[in-house]
Amino acid sequence: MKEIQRQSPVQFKADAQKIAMRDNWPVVLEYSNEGRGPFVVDLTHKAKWDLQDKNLATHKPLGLDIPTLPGACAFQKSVLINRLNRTQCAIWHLLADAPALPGEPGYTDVTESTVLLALFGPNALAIAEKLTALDLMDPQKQTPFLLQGPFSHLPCQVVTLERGHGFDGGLLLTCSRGYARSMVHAILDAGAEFGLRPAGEQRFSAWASGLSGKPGSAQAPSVMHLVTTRENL
Amino acid sequence: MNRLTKLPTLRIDPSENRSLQYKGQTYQGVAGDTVATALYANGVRVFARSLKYHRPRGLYSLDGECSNTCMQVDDIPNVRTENTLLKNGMQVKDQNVKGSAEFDWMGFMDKLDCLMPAGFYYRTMHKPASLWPIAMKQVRNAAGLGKIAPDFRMKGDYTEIYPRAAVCVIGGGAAGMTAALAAAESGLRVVLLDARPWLGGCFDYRVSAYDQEKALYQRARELAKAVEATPNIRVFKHTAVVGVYNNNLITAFQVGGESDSFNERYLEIRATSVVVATGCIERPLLFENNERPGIMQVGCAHRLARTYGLLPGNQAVFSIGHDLGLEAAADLFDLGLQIACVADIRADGQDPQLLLALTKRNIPFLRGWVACEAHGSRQVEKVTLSTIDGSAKRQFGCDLLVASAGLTPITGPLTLAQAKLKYDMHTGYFLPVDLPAKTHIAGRLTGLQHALAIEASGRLAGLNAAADCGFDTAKSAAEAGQQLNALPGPERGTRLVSAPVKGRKSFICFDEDTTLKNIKQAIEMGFDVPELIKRFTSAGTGPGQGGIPGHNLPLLVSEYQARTGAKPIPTTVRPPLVPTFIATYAGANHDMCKRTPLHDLQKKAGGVFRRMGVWRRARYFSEDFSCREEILNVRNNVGLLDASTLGKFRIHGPDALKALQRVYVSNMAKVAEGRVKYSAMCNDDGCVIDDGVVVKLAENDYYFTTSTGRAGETVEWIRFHTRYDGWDFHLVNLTDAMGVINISGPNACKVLAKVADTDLANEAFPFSSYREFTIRKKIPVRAMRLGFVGELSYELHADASYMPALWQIIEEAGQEFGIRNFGVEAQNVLRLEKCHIILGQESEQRTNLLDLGLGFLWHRNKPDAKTVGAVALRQTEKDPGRFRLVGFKMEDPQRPPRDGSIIVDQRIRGYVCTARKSFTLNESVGLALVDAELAALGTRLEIFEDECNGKRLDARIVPMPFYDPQGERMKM
Amino acid sequence: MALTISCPNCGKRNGYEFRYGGEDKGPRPAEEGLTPQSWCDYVHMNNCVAGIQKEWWCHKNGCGAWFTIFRNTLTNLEVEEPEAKL
Amino acid sequence: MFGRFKPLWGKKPQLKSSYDAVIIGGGLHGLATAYFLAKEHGMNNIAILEKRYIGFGGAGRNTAIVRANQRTQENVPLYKEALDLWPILTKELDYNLMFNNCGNLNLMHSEAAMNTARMNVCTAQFHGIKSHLLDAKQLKELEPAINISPDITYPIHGAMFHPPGGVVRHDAVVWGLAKGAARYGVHIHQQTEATAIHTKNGKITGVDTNRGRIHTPRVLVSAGGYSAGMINKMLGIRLPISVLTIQAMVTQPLKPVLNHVVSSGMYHAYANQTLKGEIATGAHMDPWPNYTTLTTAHYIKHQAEALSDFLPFLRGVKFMRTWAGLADMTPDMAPIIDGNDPIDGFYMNCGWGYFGFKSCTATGRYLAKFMAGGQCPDMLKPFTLRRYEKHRLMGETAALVSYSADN
Repeated sequence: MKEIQRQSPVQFKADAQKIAMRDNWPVVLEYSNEGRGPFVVDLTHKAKWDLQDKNLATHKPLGLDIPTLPGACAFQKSVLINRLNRTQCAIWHLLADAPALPGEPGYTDVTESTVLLALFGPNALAIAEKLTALDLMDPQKQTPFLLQGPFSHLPCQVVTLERGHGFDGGLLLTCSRGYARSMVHAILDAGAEFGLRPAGEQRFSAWASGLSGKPGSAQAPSVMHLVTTRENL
Repeated sequence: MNRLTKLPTLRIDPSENRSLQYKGQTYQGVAGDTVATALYANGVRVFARSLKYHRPRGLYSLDGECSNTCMQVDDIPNVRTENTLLKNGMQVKDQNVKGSAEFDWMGFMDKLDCLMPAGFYYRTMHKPASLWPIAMKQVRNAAGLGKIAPDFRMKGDYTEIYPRAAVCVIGGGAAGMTAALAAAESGLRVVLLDARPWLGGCFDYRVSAYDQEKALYQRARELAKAVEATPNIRVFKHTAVVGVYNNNLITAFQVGGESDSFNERYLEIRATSVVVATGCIERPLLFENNERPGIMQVGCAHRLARTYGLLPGNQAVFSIGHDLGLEAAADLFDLGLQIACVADIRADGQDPQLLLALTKRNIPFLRGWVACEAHGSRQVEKVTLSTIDGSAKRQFGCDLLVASAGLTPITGPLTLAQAKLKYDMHTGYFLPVDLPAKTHIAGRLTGLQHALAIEASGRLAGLNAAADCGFDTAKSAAEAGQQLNALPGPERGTRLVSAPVKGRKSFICFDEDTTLKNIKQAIEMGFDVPELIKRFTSAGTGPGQGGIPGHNLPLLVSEYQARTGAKPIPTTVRPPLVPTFIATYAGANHDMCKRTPLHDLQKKAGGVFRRMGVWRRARYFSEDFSCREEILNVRNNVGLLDASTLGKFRIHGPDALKALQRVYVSNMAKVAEGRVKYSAMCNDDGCVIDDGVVVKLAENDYYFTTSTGRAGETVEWIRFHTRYDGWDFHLVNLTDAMGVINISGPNACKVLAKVADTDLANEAFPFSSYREFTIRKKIPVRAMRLGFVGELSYELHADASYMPALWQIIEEAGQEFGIRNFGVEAQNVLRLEKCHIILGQESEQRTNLLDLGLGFLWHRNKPDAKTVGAVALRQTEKDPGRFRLVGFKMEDPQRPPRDGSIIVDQRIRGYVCTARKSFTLNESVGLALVDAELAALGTRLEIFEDECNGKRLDARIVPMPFYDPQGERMKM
Repeated sequence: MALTISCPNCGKRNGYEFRYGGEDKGPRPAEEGLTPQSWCDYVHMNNCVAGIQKEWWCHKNGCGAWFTIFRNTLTNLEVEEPEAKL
Repeated sequence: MFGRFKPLWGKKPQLKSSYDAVIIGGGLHGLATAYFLAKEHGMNNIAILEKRYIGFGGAGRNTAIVRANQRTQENVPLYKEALDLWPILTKELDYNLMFNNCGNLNLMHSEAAMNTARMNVCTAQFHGIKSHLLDAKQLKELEPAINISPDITYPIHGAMFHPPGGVVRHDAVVWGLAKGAARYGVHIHQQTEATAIHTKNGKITGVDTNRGRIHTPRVLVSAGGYSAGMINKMLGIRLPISVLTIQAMVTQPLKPVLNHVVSSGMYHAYANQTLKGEIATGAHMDPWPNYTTLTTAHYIKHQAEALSDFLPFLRGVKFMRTWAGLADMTPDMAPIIDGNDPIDGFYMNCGWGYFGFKSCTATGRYLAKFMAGGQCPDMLKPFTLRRYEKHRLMGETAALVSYSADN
């Protein structure tokens, strides 16, 4: 009988050139004819953890600090930590295999809850502008930063990882896994005019590893003001 | 027609041809032409016929403020050809005509105006009553301008973008461009929008001097160059603003050029600050036959020549009320137009330079005169001019009458932004008295006419807008303010609306054929506010969006009511400011729906899919929608159902149990590890909103499921009902993370035993228990023994990514036991036989837990939990006047009633929730909600089905469940 | 109108990202002593204020938080304080 | 033929210091109640107080759609009577209300929806009202513009067809009723705002207006979306109402192309062609209370997206104008019509949500009976306010009620 494999909800119509098997995930490392960008990469297989605790500050996942303000992100070593609210953060293992889920009850493995897509390269942010009113290019925020809101009508977590010249740059995006096909269709449709093509994990790693370790943004002045003035959450 | 091909102001490229088809002929235009200018170049003067009177209509303005040049282009109706760029091969047709625009058989309607005073249709055609249906048909056919086919499909690409801006400038004339440049000095993101395909506004076509070195058009091009060279200014040309909403949300649409990837695209811009620099349009002059082809506004005539290289006529008369009219007369004269006379409404106040220019050219000039009647049937041939008081008259032959009463600012964006407008006696404009927060105005809109003042006002507005975004521009703004104050201020405007006429054929609204006389009639009938007059006479409700009557109507009403001292009150402007294609508003319009991890496998297996909530699910697995084979296979062998859409959640944290006690009606403290607890959630009326199972994973750590429809709202629901409590618990939505396979039927255990790495014996894994194990040593699953369909049944929850593999493993293992898929409908029948309810099917808004017979789930002794719904349940417990859920059998076993049929005696006593022919029982059975007094066992029910022709179906209430009443099969 | 709502986590956003959760009516009353009238009053009845009211919102398409704001129902604008000038 | 142009609802009346009844709100329900009070009960010493001008509120901002295929037997007879009244009133008022009984098509997007609709259909047929289900093919034959392709967000499975329904010119109803009421002597006071309602010993005694005090033993508040706030403010009675904005829009005028009122619950949209040729469309509400009557960018786009799917020819048509009105929603989508409880002489008629237009004539007629005799007619009894504390919601919508208004 066939080997047991996992399957991503994203199936690009492109020729996979190189595939690696990782924890039963067939991971496409490279597609033929990926072009010069912009690129869209399926990262659904990347491990994602949800951490919720009233006292989030007492946690140091993998020894890393959790950013303190909602909307702030920290991309350190191979891990991106996004602060979601007062009691919750998301931990995405972007560049290396994840270790076992920590035993504390606050952690949940949510790898399979969402589809994770990277959209980057020339005009990547112009593609996003066709799909969301979220300000992914907010000049008052330092990359990486997180926005939780609608993207192509669906509630998403969107992280601007890089903002380059004009509309160049890149972002990560998650939405409910069941929407994967609709979301990918919408992104490819919006990106067609810019030559958007699917790319393999290698392309993502090459881009993202250049960004890891940069100082994370802690400045989100408008948000900070609100957090300190509101009692209800 | 010969083009003026050498003018430096042209926006056409005479060297590049474009052609269109009209009336079976090919007409040649050039690149940059609009459809209407191309037709005009070919001698077309009558473009359309009017709505009611079928009067001939021609080119009047060039910005689409009326329906005069609306035509059918490429099967699309009501296209404003005067500002639609010509593309090669366009198919153009005239509309609302019998015959053609030139020769319309319906032209006689123009003589019938006495039969059609204001609101005539409310007073006619209803007597006798039998007349109305016939008359209505005629009314329908007569109404409407363009024609569209019901199977029409729009071609091309329509898309959308959501640009962000610190400052959004509306209007790309000199003021707007200056404002954009000033705002951009701070490095802010600036967006500049202009409705025309180029920047430049009213400077663009004018050759008058800007300063000693340059003409106005040169200055406009200079500014445009500076704007386009500024990287933080984003320019959207050919982009009309359609909506302005509070907190500075601007919507607009952009028309794609020949090299754009889109035909049109919708823009939604959230800006911090807004500058409105939309300039002015002309205020139409009212006189008899004021809309005859050959009559046009000043800007139209001027731009036809300067922008499109078309001399608008041969012999002209001007009847104008502002200096732009004088300027145009002199310039058009120089370009070759003969001018019989220029009549100016104003008694004084003209720019002496311009008067001198007319004198130099020997153009006769009449001060305080106005056009009072145009003559000629299809085109103007002669004009009667009179003094303002009508005391003297003169006639002039002409083929062009340039007519304009004055200017009126384009305040649409401001009124949409909630600015209050007030009539300003000096300019004669409706001007904002209170600007909304972070909104600024600049340019001609404010009454300024002097070029330098226009620019200075733009700069000031731009700097103030930057200040809204947090930049300190106080110093430069003060300087700009001083500069502006030193320049000439707003100019005096004209107030005259109509020439001294009775107004039977003086049209205040071209689109709706509303005359001066109609307005007077409406006022006499008690409609004394402009807004009511608008409703009663339709003035301003046509495709021109009130562009023609917008200013004149309130002036006229106040003039007519002068004795009451009424001030002119502007009518309401509504979005979209410019008519906009539904295709454009719709944009990309992607269908966003959820698919389960097993979608493709089920599709391959012949699944017939239906949209259910946010999901697409396989409802059937054959074309036999009774699902006989699917059902019997579950009862006799084993079936496989994709139940991945179930809501799935983890709740953890010190107060997790408290939260569950709040929302679930049962005592959740009793959930034991390794067991599955079925319970329900109610709303505060006691109505059941959800049911599902809860599993305890550890202390204050639970896994629970919800129905498919509730999954999206569950987190929100639990947080809402605990929002005042400050409890410490956390929710994780795992709905999409886990797929669910339901394997049901007498052979279920045998199939699963082949692949599961655990002991499935009844003692090891009994009914209603929960286990975790692996499949084939690799796939971890959470398994529950449940019995929704009434058979031995396992529900396997596993990582979504493993679902296809898991499905195939089980399918393969089950082959020898006759395994096959079943869909949602088969499940529906199976559970019906078992009388297991589906919320929303066996319940509705009025159905509470007790009505459904689920009272056993309710734990009444936890008042401290303040369980949602408990109070209402207690209060309704003894109410006899409620519905009850009952099971029934049909007297005719072959004939189930259709779902939704009602149960009646003299009145309606309930309805059938679900009923089916049961292949298992060879009976027709169903569940119904009926008045409690009918709910006793054995009661006969009369069922009233649709199209029953008076024949009722008979049923009898029987014990539930119908199938396997002892529940042995689930537990075997 | 384009309502914006300030989410304590995400900042000012388009109102359509949120779900309105009703007038602020205070904590759930204790069950003891409730009459059908008093319970109905808590569950169903509204003040329908033409002016500023305190109300609940959920950032359903964003972070999912429930929170309260003050809003003027006559202008649809969020206001800082209940006493703010109209 | 038309004679002189005279004021339609008479010359401006003087505000008297005493009336037998005062009706607050010069909308459809207020005008209809006054008309029937005067015509059928001989009560013509009546004042209508209208803050703006008659028809300013919901009367001028509604779908103009009429139908009688409601869901429950408590509602159906009332709407049926209202539907039957249009031609009668046209004659009685000698004013063409332009009733176009083109029929209503309610699109169904699944088997389950067809079953839910069957309950409405059966209820209608049981009451002798024409209504039946169509499958997709029959639907397409009846209304060729509808897209029955399976490749849209909510593929169309069939429809509920209600032939006697249609569209009535709403402005004409306002003006016609005003004309009729004025003819019987009713005083219509425009630009007159009620500022307080006075009671003594549990009885109504009078109304304050910006033009002076009126003594009266009877007050009806039928001020549409403004009712609930007003009743709370003036009398301290809270109602289970949320006041939301509902938007509508029209396209440019077209020659006849759409022959029925077409609506879809899934798409939250209806569309019909007016006699002027415009396609009028709209449907759901902005789900937060407000009194702005402002339109939103979100909504017009949503509407375009929906129409693009089920009436795709409209993609080639342009939206021309959009506006908003108030809808006072109750949790069970049925109105509150009550009187003499808890204040003698105080009547209210509100909470109509988006059904206020279709029902106005019959409701006005029964309410007139109520106010003239003091006894609630059987037809109106189910609409009592007390149904909420008895947990007996009307079930006019099958959907489950939760905490907010948009569920």
